[in-house]
Amino acid sequence: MIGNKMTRRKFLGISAASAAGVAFAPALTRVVRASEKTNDYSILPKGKREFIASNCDMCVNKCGIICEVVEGKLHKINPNPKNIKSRGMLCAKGNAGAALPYSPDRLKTPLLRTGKRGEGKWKEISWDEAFKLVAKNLADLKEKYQNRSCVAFASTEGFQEEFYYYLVNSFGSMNTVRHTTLCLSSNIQGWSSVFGVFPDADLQHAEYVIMLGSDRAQALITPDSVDFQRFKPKGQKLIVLDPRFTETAAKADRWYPVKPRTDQAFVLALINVIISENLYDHAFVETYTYGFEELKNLVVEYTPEWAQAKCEIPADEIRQIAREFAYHAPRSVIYPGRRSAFYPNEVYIRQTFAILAAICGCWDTIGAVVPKSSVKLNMHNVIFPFFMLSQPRVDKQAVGLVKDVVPDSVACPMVGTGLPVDSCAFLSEKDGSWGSFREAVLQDNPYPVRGFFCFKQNPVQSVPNVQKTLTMFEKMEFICVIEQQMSDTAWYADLVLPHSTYLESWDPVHNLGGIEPIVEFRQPVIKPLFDTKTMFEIAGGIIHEMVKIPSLWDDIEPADFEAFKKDILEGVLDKPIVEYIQHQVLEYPGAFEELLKEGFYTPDGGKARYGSTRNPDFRFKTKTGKIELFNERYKEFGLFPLPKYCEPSALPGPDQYRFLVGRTAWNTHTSTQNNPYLWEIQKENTIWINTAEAKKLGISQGDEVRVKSKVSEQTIKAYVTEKIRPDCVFYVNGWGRQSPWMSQIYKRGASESEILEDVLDTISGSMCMHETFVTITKI
Amino acid sequence: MADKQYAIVLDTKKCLNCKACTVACKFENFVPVGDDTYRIWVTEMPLQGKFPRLHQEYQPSQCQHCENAPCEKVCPTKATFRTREGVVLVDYKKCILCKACMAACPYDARFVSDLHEAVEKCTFCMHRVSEGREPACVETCPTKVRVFGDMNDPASDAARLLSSRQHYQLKPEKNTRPRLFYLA
Amino acid sequence: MKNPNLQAALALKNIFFCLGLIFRYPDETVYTEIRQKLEAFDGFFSEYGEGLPPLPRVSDLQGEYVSLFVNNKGFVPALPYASFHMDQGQLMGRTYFRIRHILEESGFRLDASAPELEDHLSILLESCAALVRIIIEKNGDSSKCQNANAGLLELRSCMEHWVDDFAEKVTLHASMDFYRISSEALKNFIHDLDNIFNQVLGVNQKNSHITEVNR
Amino acid sequence: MFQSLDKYRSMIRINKDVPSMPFIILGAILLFLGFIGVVRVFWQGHEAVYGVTRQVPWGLLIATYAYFVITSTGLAFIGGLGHAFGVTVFAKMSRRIVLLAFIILLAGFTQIGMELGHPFRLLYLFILSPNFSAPIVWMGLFYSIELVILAIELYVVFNPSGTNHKVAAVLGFFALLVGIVATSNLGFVFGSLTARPFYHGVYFPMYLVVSGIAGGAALLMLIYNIIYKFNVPDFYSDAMAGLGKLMGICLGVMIFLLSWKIVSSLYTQPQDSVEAVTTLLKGPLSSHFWIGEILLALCLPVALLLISRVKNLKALGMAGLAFMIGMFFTRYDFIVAGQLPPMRAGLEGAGVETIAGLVQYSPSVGEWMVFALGLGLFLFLYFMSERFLVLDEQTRQ
Repeated sequence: MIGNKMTRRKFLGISAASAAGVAFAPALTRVVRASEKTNDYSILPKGKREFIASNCDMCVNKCGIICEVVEGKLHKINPNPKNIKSRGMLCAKGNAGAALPYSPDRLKTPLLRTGKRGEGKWKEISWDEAFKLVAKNLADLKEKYQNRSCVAFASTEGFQEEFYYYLVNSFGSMNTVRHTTLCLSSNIQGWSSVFGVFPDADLQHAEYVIMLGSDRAQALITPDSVDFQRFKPKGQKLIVLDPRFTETAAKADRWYPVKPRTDQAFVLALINVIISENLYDHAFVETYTYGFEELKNLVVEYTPEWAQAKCEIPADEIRQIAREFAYHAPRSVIYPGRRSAFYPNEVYIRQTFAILAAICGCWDTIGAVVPKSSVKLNMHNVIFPFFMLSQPRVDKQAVGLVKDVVPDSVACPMVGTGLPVDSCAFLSEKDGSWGSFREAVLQDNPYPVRGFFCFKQNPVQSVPNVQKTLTMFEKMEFICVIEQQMSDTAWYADLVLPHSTYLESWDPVHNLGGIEPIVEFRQPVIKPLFDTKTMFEIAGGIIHEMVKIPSLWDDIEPADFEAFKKDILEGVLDKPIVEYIQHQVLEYPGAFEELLKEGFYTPDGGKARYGSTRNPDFRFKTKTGKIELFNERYKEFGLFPLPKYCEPSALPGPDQYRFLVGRTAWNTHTSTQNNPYLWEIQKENTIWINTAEAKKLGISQGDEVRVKSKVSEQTIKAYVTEKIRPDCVFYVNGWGRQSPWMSQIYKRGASESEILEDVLDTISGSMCMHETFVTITKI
Repeated sequence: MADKQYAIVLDTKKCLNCKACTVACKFENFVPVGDDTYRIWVTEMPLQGKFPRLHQEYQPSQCQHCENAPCEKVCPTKATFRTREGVVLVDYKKCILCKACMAACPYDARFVSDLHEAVEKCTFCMHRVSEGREPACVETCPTKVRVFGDMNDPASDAARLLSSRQHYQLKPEKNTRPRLFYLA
Repeated sequence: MKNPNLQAALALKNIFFCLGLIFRYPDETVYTEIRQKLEAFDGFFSEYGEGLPPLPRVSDLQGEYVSLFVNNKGFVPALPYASFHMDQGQLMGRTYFRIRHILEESGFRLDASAPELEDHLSILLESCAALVRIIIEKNGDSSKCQNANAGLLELRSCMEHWVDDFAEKVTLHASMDFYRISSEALKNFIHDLDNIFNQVLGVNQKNSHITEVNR
Repeated sequence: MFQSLDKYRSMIRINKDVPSMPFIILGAILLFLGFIGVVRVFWQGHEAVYGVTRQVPWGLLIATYAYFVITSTGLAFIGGLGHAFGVTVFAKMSRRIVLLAFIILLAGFTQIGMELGHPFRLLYLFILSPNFSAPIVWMGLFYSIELVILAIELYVVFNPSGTNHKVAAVLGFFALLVGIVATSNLGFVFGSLTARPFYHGVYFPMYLVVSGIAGGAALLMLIYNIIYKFNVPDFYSDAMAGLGKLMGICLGVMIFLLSWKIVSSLYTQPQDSVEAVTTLLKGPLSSHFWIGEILLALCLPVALLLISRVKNLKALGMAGLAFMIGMFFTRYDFIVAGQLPPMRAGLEGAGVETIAGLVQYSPSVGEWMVFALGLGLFLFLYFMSERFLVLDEQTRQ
């Protein structure tokens, strides 16, 4: 190791002499005498142990947590036993969150790209420089394209997202894309088309539950994942339809490996039986619904025998399930779930679910499907200026733009002639549709988008067809990413801003709707380890720099500009965030103190709320104000107003398998795999292949196979199992990173976003996750 | 018999195989990341049946805190001992790492800890229990598969479950008399 | 030892500080300082390594620093945090608290404006410089600088544990010579510290009484 | 001064005619390798250097420990026969017997010392906090006593003023007794493991003792052939024949015991036990079992003893050599086979990796190095003694 020279060396040689005389600049000294300055060096007294209530951010569920902090170091995250949303549980991810702030790979300081994009050459800059840089780029882009919407803003939901929208609205771009079209847009759209809202299921009291394609045991959602096993009433029956034998299927009384894309046929047949056998809730249908006769006419042909031919579930059993469902109504649940679109007719599938619930009167009563209630919070009444140079969304007129990514089924009579031209494609304007947005940007139609902001979203990993996303990035003149870790998306950015973890920051209060509504919030449990900031501080910092650039404000009235400064800056962002939070709960005396103590707040002790819409005079948020079995608005837009069954336009070829997506309980999409405590549970993904098919292909357990879709091919180890239909294959998301991610994940398993094709659901604009067909070959 | 007698009753039918318990245990007890270093685990029992008639169970497990603990018998230095509450613990300072307990344990519940430089295993989170808190795995479980309690207290949930439900223990033929009870 | 060799002790202090600067993010000020003062350490670098590390342009050095030590795609090739190496790949492990304790015991702390952790390599080296300074000020009177002596020895043994791995990773991932040569020299220097402390400061295990804290 | 040296003349001498140098050199090389191994263990820790796992906590070092110490007690048994029970044919070998027994016991102690995570803790905890229900305590106690007895015996047989035969007889008796007790307790360390049916019961306490006696005889037959370059003088033929017969009887008993062990495991197929035996018969350990355990340790020695009618001393040496090699596999097999059937099936999530239902173990380089330490220590010390000490009291006097 060390040569001879080393061992016999005397340090007093001439070599040292010159070194002795050097005098370094005193200002560079960072290790200083403790007495020289005083500051709060230790955030907690020595040896002190504290339990601080807060809220988890490892996935979307926002479970209550109590953090055990010892001498300023987070030791353990415990569940909050009092939290009614999470029912006192904390999953593997939530527990593993305790490693998050101490991950050495986290972003530590603002980084500015100095090399080529994606080359990985960065320099550290100060937050001041970063804010100036952002403001300048925004101003330049606005000047150059004379259109504020030339900068797009992507984000994912989270407590700090509202401050991201302070930034978006202060700049005035209309182009925002949220996660929903990768997530649950179609589901919300489908249920809302009937009830006007997206409801929850009262699994604690339901006697009969049908779950289609929801793996509640692994894809954890609180409180459902808790309720469906822990609090399930005695005798409750659970029927699960899933092409895979999931952990949820293992809990089911009956599991049907339904043929993919035919769930709707199954539910239509249930409706057929219930109507033809006169099992529906006459009074409810009469009082609350609209369009029953049309529905009745539609489903005449959808007999159980017809459905059996489609979905491969015996007609007898369909009949039996229909009768049982009706028998237990209203304590019957067809589970709404929370999942992304699987098929192009996804909205209609969900509409069918909702109609089944509606005709049986399984609505807004104990044990049924119940609309979410919420706790009213005090809003900050800020009005953002109206900017003249804000053009409408780039994907507003999506017709024509998306023809490449929408399957032939748009030609199907139920959908009419094409995509809707109205924003009914989206949950709301601000959600957008990733698929059509990306197509529009790629085609510069109707105008160029040249700036891209990203707040904690990772489109490079999460949006199907990665190559298109990267091509879109190439068009961008400025990309800024606000993140905790160097995500694949951040890697392509020009400027990366490090966001504090949820354990280091104050977050505003959030109202979580549900049968038992609750408000959740976060407070810092540890001091930030590095020079990171929250979106609240980042928005404030950037907007302060923006107001210094006059050209950014030349398309609004000067008076509006003054009002803006007063309301937004002085009124909100310049104040401590704690004041913002206190303002939110102003109406509830003592609520803020309770939040600090418990990490959540409920005005009425978290009682379940039923029946708010069970009033003949109640106006549902539909066109007719009734529960619409026949959707008037769809009719208006040229869409089929009833859930007519349409044959799939694309089916797997003879050698092809349908690629399925799914989740595990120990990872959140693509974001947690490099957490060592989660990594050790699963070190790589494997592709599920049915035993009989594997035999045909000559594949045995653990063999390397090549998976090939239209857009990509991946290699992965085979998991030969009885737990999947012979015509499908599956692997879980989050592996197969191309880049040397953590050494553990690098090139382990295969990537989902790489293999998936981009196919859009025709109404909600969601990405369809089960429309990729692959071939499998043994290597 | 005034002493508490701790036990864990498991309703494995409720287990989601979500691994929350195993991660919670690692943080709570400073158990390092590693393939051999774990105190508790969740086994996916063999899949039964043929497609599409399938059945599968999940079995969380850990040190059984046997009343007749083989590990305690073979420990030459009394490093492994049972408390008055029936909890089998290891006094790390007394462990000579002869690993006889690892060979003797029919449940493969023990492992060598670099941190303690001793053989370690589940402690029923006695440091939490003494503060009136539940073991970490019990507390974090979404569906409350595990119920921790005092068998001597008829009012405890654990005792109630034991008296009202059929249950079994793992490897009864070894006559270890575990303090982990699985509901049938 | 009654009288530390003053000349050598000053040199030692400066070498520590210089290495601390080298493994610190090279913003303009730091870079300028390195550029101006590096020559004086020619002897040091030729004795412990391949000679003076060639200083690239500031922008290149900054890029290299970030990609080696701060952030890279997913993982950081050569993490400069002691805790990462000593405590299972996590920041702020036991080692971190131990190091903070050492600083506190010797009357030091990290300046509040430095957004870094106390166990960052550059801070460890700077801390060593600060401790050597204490010993110089106290003229090596071991009764007055026990904590500094003990702290130095402990920082040394801490760095010794992982400096090989660190230097290896730097060599593996470095795209230019500066950090490669510097980390090699650092490695050799750290391994020789036992000898140097004994010679120059008269500090060795025998005359130090490390105050154990409850870990 | 010369007088006092004179006193030791009966003991110290340079034996040029004994081929000791190659073994001393070999021993030194192995010691050096062993030393490297020891440094690695201290530097990197047991976990990093050894191949043992959670599922197979006992590996090569326990096997080599057993190999050495059981042979030692076998030697002590033979020595005891000579001293205490008047089986005088072995009396002429007593110096070598006692010396071999002592040195090989030391070699065994190096193995257990390196295997234990805290060997020094053991020293005081055995006194402060002994658990008398633990077989290891008794095993440790009796092997420690054995070492003391052998040390005293060593003094007695090398006493320059002549061996006190009465004392030697008493010591020999105790060495024999304690040796049997210690080895059967070693057997009971395994026999007490109800978790592992392959180990559980009286088989190993018995089998280890018998195979140990055979091992003692085999080692003596081998050593005598080596130091006389396979030309053992007639003076020893009666002793050698005695050893051969003793070994033959032991081999017979071993075959008898082993057969019933296998039959009883296969017949009703008690869980684990049959799996363990199957690893030997046709599993991962089958080559060890058939070549080492059956061919080298049992069949070949039996054949050589029968063919030579226990008269050809070279054949006895060869039988000894075959047995000592075979016995190494036997010891390894019994330690490993009993642990290969997992305590929990290798199902997903169980944290147990199995191949064909068995966990895996293979010794690491570090473990082999520590074995080299024990073997090197034995060769070095013993052949140094051969070179510099007078071991054939009867012939030379």
